[in-house]
Amino acid sequence: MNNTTTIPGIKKRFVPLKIFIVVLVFVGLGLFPFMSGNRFYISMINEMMIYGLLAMSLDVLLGYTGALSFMHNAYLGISAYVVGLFLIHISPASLWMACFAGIIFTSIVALPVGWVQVRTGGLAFALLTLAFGMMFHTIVWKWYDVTGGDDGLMGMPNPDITLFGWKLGSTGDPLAMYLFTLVIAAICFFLTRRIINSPFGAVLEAIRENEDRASFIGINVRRYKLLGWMLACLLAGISGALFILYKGYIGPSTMSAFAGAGVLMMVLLGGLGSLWGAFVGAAIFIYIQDYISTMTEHWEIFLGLVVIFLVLFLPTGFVGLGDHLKRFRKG
Amino acid sequence: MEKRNKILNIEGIQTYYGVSHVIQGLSMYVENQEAVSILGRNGVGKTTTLRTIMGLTPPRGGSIHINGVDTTKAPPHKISKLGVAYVPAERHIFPGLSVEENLMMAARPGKGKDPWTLEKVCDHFPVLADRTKQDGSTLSGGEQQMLAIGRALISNPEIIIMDEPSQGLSPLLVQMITDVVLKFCISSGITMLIVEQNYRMALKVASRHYLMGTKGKIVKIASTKELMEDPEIIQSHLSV
Amino acid sequence: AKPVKIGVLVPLTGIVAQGGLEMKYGIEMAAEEKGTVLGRPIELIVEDTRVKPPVAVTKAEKLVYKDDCKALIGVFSSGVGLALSKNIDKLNVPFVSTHVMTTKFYGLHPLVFRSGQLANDQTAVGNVKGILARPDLKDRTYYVIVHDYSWGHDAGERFIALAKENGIKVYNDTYDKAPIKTKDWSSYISKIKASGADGVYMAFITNVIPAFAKQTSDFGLQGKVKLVSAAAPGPLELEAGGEACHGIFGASDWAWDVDNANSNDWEMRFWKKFNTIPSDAAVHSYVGAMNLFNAIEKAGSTDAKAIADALRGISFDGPYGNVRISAKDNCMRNSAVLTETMAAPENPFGAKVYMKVLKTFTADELGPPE
Amino acid sequence: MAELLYTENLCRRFGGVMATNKVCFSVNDHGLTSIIGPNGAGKTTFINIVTGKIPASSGKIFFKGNDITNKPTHDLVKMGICRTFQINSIFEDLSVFENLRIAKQAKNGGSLRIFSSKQSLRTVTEETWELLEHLGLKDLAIRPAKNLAYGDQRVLEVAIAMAGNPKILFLDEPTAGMSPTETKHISKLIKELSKKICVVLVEHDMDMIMSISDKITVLQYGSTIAEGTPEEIRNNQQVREAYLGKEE
Amino acid sequence: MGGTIGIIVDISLNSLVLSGVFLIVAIGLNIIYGLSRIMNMGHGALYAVGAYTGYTLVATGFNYFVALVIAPIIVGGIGLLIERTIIAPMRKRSMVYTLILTYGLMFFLDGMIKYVWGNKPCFIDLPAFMQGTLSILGTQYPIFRLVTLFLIAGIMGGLMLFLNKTKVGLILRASSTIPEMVSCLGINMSYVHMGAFVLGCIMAAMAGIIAGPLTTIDPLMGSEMLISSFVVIVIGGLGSLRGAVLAALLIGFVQTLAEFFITDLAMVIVYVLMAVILAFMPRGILGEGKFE
Ligand SMILES: Nc1ncnc2c1ncn2[C@@H]1O[C@H](COP(=O)(O)OP(=O)(O)OP(=O)(O)O)[C@@H](O)[C@H]1O
Ligand SMILES: Nc1ncnc2c1ncn2[C@@H]1O[C@H](COP(=O)(O)OP(=O)(O)OP(=O)(O)O)[C@@H](O)[C@H]1O
Ligand SMILES: [Mg+2]
Ligand SMILES: [Mg+2]
Repeated sequence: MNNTTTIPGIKKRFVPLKIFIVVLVFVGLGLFPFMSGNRFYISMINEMMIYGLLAMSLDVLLGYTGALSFMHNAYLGISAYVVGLFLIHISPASLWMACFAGIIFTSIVALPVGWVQVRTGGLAFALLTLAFGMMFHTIVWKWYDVTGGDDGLMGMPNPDITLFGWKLGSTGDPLAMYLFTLVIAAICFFLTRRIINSPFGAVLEAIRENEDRASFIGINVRRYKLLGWMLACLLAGISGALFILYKGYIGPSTMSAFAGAGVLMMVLLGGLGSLWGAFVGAAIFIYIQDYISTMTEHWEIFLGLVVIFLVLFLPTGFVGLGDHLKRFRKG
Repeated sequence: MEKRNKILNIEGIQTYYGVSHVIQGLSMYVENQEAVSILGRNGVGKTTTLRTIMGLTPPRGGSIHINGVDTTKAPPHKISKLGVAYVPAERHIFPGLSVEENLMMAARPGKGKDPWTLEKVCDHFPVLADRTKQDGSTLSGGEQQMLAIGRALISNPEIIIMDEPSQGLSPLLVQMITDVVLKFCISSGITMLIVEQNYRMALKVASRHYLMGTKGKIVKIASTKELMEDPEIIQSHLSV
Repeated sequence: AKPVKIGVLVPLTGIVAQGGLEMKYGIEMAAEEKGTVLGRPIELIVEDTRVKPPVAVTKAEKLVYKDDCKALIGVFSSGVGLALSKNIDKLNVPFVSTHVMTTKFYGLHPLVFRSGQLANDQTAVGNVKGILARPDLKDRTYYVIVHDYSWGHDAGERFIALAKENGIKVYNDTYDKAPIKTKDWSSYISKIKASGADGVYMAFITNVIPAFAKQTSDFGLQGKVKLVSAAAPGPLELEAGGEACHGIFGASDWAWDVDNANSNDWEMRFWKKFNTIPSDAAVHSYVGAMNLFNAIEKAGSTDAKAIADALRGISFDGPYGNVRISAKDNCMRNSAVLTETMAAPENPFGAKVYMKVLKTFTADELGPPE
Repeated sequence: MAELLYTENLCRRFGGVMATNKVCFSVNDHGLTSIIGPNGAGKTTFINIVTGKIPASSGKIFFKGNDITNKPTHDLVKMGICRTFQINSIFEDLSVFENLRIAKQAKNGGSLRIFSSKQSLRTVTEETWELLEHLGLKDLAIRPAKNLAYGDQRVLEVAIAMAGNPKILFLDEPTAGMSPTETKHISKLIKELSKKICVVLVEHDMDMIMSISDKITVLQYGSTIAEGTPEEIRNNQQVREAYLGKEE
Repeated sequence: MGGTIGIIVDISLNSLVLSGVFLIVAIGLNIIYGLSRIMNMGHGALYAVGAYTGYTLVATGFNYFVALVIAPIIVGGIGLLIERTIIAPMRKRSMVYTLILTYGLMFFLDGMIKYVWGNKPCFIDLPAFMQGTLSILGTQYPIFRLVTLFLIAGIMGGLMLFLNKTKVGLILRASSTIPEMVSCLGINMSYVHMGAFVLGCIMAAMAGIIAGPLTTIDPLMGSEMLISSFVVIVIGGLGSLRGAVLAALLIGFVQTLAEFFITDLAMVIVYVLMAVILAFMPRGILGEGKFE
């Protein structure tokens, strides 16, 4: 992640350890449902992974293109709707086709906002995303005939998860869904890591550092920023597909602007700029929110206090302790 | 001649940017109504020294006294109130404020019989007088420099510290600013500490010179006379 | 003995938090009065749904999988209710909704029940009958405005259809849909003024009704334009609105003005316990909870299917009088009252505005036929 | 010999001010042309227009005979028109190496490879090291750019522009704020560079300008008031009045 | 009831009132942002706190106009406390953290409101002379809404005078650009930040009390106003006060008209308008916005 000290020819020595830990966590998570039968925790971890994926894509967006978005959950929602609609109306068994359609459609819908993003950026864009989020929320809410309005999308079938003829199980089966989510999240994680260390990632980093200069070394800044945006929205699309397959339901409230701020909070809790931190952040946030809201009806007070406390005293997030901070954006 | 005292006295300051130790034990002083320059290569810590004096990057060790007051840990606005005015290298003209407003931001009543006022600044810098309503940030580099100096003067300071006032100015303007500095500041009894790359200008303005080596170490203190007589001094102390 | 755990899902934050709180009170009161089922204490575990379906589903999973709740009760909005129903196979516990008004709940799922507030079709019948019975209301033209979510749409549609059948004039067949967040109703009021309608049929979330009434009164329309409501206004909000809220007409399942021994007794118990004006949300949640507890007792076990079977056809003699959950479609056949808000007589709750009962409907009058 | 780049009556207006006024300027494919002029004469503005940072109000710019007026910056850079800024513009949080590597990469292509590693662009890496070596920045390679001393940052600023293998390089006051020693170092560098490519230099340091320029253009109030060799300019009365002042 | 002219009057006045409330909330937000580069997500909640405080004061017997003065002072005090305890330590940190911090603040304040005042909506009782309606060109318009218009105009006028005729205005504009230099001119930036935050909170509270009688006071009033005021300040250009005035008028009118004529899609229209404006005028309608 920390490119500032990358010297060609000198291998980063801590890499094998990191990979080892990541693989260990992966295997541990894979074995978890076989050790604990409690479906609540399986369900909760499943949700953490889905939101972790979403948070990771937001982390890429924030850390690499400098776009602060309060509406990232809207793309999760859009993808979920498309996947759901595809399965309900077009082909109840074509899981992969549905996911593909959802992800592609999400990227297309992401284009116009991305277009605005590359022209505004910064805080103005951040505030705008709140309103854009509300816009998508309102549209989904209003488009009764297609989306089911605030009732949400009903009647999702449970297709089988199959790959090259091999069948994992139905999406209605929590265990199969859990394993499916785990594998997809892991693949996305490694691919994203790969991407940010690629020449393409380097370009995004340069743009984040100094847009003006980037264009004066011959980078088409707007194009790359748009590509970065689309990439992040595509990842959000994947998380959306997982979301609806797992919940069997999607409604407008998942897309509200204030839920979007929650995703941002996950990123910061985990530590900005470290991809796996996003997963940790999502896990912590979901757990804390669930825990506090079960404890007291005045959970908002305590959640607020926890957030304030964490921002004040854990500036680099849980995994970023000691790590140097990626700056959100140059002034 | 009135008795001269050390209006600015720095002892063994240690300044850091984060973990990098930039000034490692710098001591220097400026006497009342004296003009002193700091000369040195890029990155030795001249700007940092000025910022430290101004309270913008407070030192972690050592002490600074201005007019006998300990300002080591004082914030910039307290230091400014002690009569220190700062002309940063970047000039820092407030964009969106007109020339007049830029000056008014700093204006402070003076004690002497002929204090600096808006009129007086405009008298001395006719270029500014023509442009009082113009947005300060659209002035050309040289005009901005004059505005920055004017802004320092209008607060009727006892000490002005200037960072590279000649940077980026055309030869004509360098001459003009040298004249202004020479004529107005020194003659009106303002103490000056000036950082310059343009040694010719520094020699014209200041009477005593600190030659700074890496990490803010003073490698030589010399008077203008010494340097004039032996230009090799600078060469030998400031090149690698 | 090990307690029987019941999961209570109510909104405690968000726009309907007040209603959610009252529901919680009703259910708590029922649990306390019932005390035990199957010789085991009843333990309620309350979770906040935030009126968000995904949150509600997650909370339901937590209640069932982690806390081992044997049944779910509560739920305010149709969206939440439907989302839970969608997941009920997975959860495999009976779910008694006490506040959902959508007609989609009829015969939705063997484990899903509705016992509580009037459903939209029932309210519409009550309101239309009520309007027809009043000479001063019968000939008015009604402007229909609803909160923009599925309950509102459903309520608006049902009223318009029924009104037309019965010759009541409706100004706008395509009723106005106001966002739930609407605080400033001035644009809508201007629209009503411009339309020349002299009646408004409104399907608003209960605690917003007084706000709307107050603003129409600010614009000098009180009395000139009659407000007919598809749901009972929240009693606390009515108090806050004061005189500006006089004259709201509408059918609902209960009001504390209902005068029978069961009801009067219940009111006082509620008042003593919570020191807050008893509302219909509290009553129907109370009744729903009682139905559930009685069904568990009747089933003799906490098995999901057994409880569901017991719930079908169960009846309860409470503040409403005797009401029954239909064995045919799992939904309650309610009795109802037609009310109008006005200055309250002397009363133990210190209320200044109350819903005066004008007429009572039996369950059979409102339908739907079994 | 055909001109590499020339402008025809280039104008730029800011409100009521003509910052650039009918400038006709031309350079050949190598050599060092300097632009001097009083503060606010429009030097930076001129560079900004030619390098595509701001659009021209009127007039045309030709590069190798093609009209390039108001083309986007990144296209101009790809053609070989690079620049430095009066105020440092570098990738502050990146290492010196990465600063140059990314510039090389942008030049050489391969930026759209999203699944391979940065190190896979071999030639980019090699060329970056060569450049670092050439400019004496090798020792600073892994330092974050923002921690460099000002002078080194100025060198880096030039280096980033050079990484794009420019055919024409615009330098906006590269030595501003530099000590005389470093100024000497960088002017040697510039002179060397100008033997291979076309360099356009904006400076206020007359000693430097006069000693290394092949040709000098003088701007005032946005217009060209003189053009010629250093010797001609030094003796031009108008230039002396407007810019140089009385020589001591 | 009321002819076409009456409808036009109705709509215009409704729009002005709505714009006015947007404006005062947005200006408060803009002042804090302009001076301290802090975007306060808790601003909406403070607006709600202001409204509730006003309600409590009126309910305990104070005159509405007295409450209009006292409640902002109380909320200003709360703002001071917030600034000193959690905002000040964040000053050096990047924007994104203050956004999240104040997001937490919003949760906290929203929760506190429910804890203190409960979930039920409240209404502010107005003095007798403000009740009733006035007949204007054939339409009955509530008197207090007209009074509200004058109040808003008064507050804005006072604020503009304060900012333009005192050095405070200069400091405000200068601090938003180069705070370091401002402190070198002898101005205590810490006080400036504090003052800005408190002033912003006072504006939020005033807006709350003004909006109270217009609408209902409920725990959610803040979050919706927050988004509207974000739209206003972004369309007006971040940090631009003149822009905010124009944007507030624009949004107020568009929203009211849309609610009147195409009720169903009113909010979608507002958001689309915003997107279109921003796409073509990224610095807001006056082009004065700051990029951060
Ligand atoms: N914000 C900063 N963070 C970290 N290091 C810094 C920072 N600013 C300056 N430095 C380092 O501190 C040292 C001294 O810098 P300073 O700006 O004081 O030098 P200077 O003598 O004024 O140089 P110049 O003549 O180039 O202006 C340099 O090595 C520089 O790299
Ligand atoms: N964005 C702008 N808006 C308005 N005026 C501008 C703008 N940019 C430049 N100017 C004006 O255009 C003129 C030319 O400015 P320019 O920066 O090109 O001068 P310069 O020759 O580079 O001066 P210097 O030697 O001081 O850098 C100046 O009068 C300046 O005030
Ligand atoms: Mg310096
Ligand atoms: Mg220039």
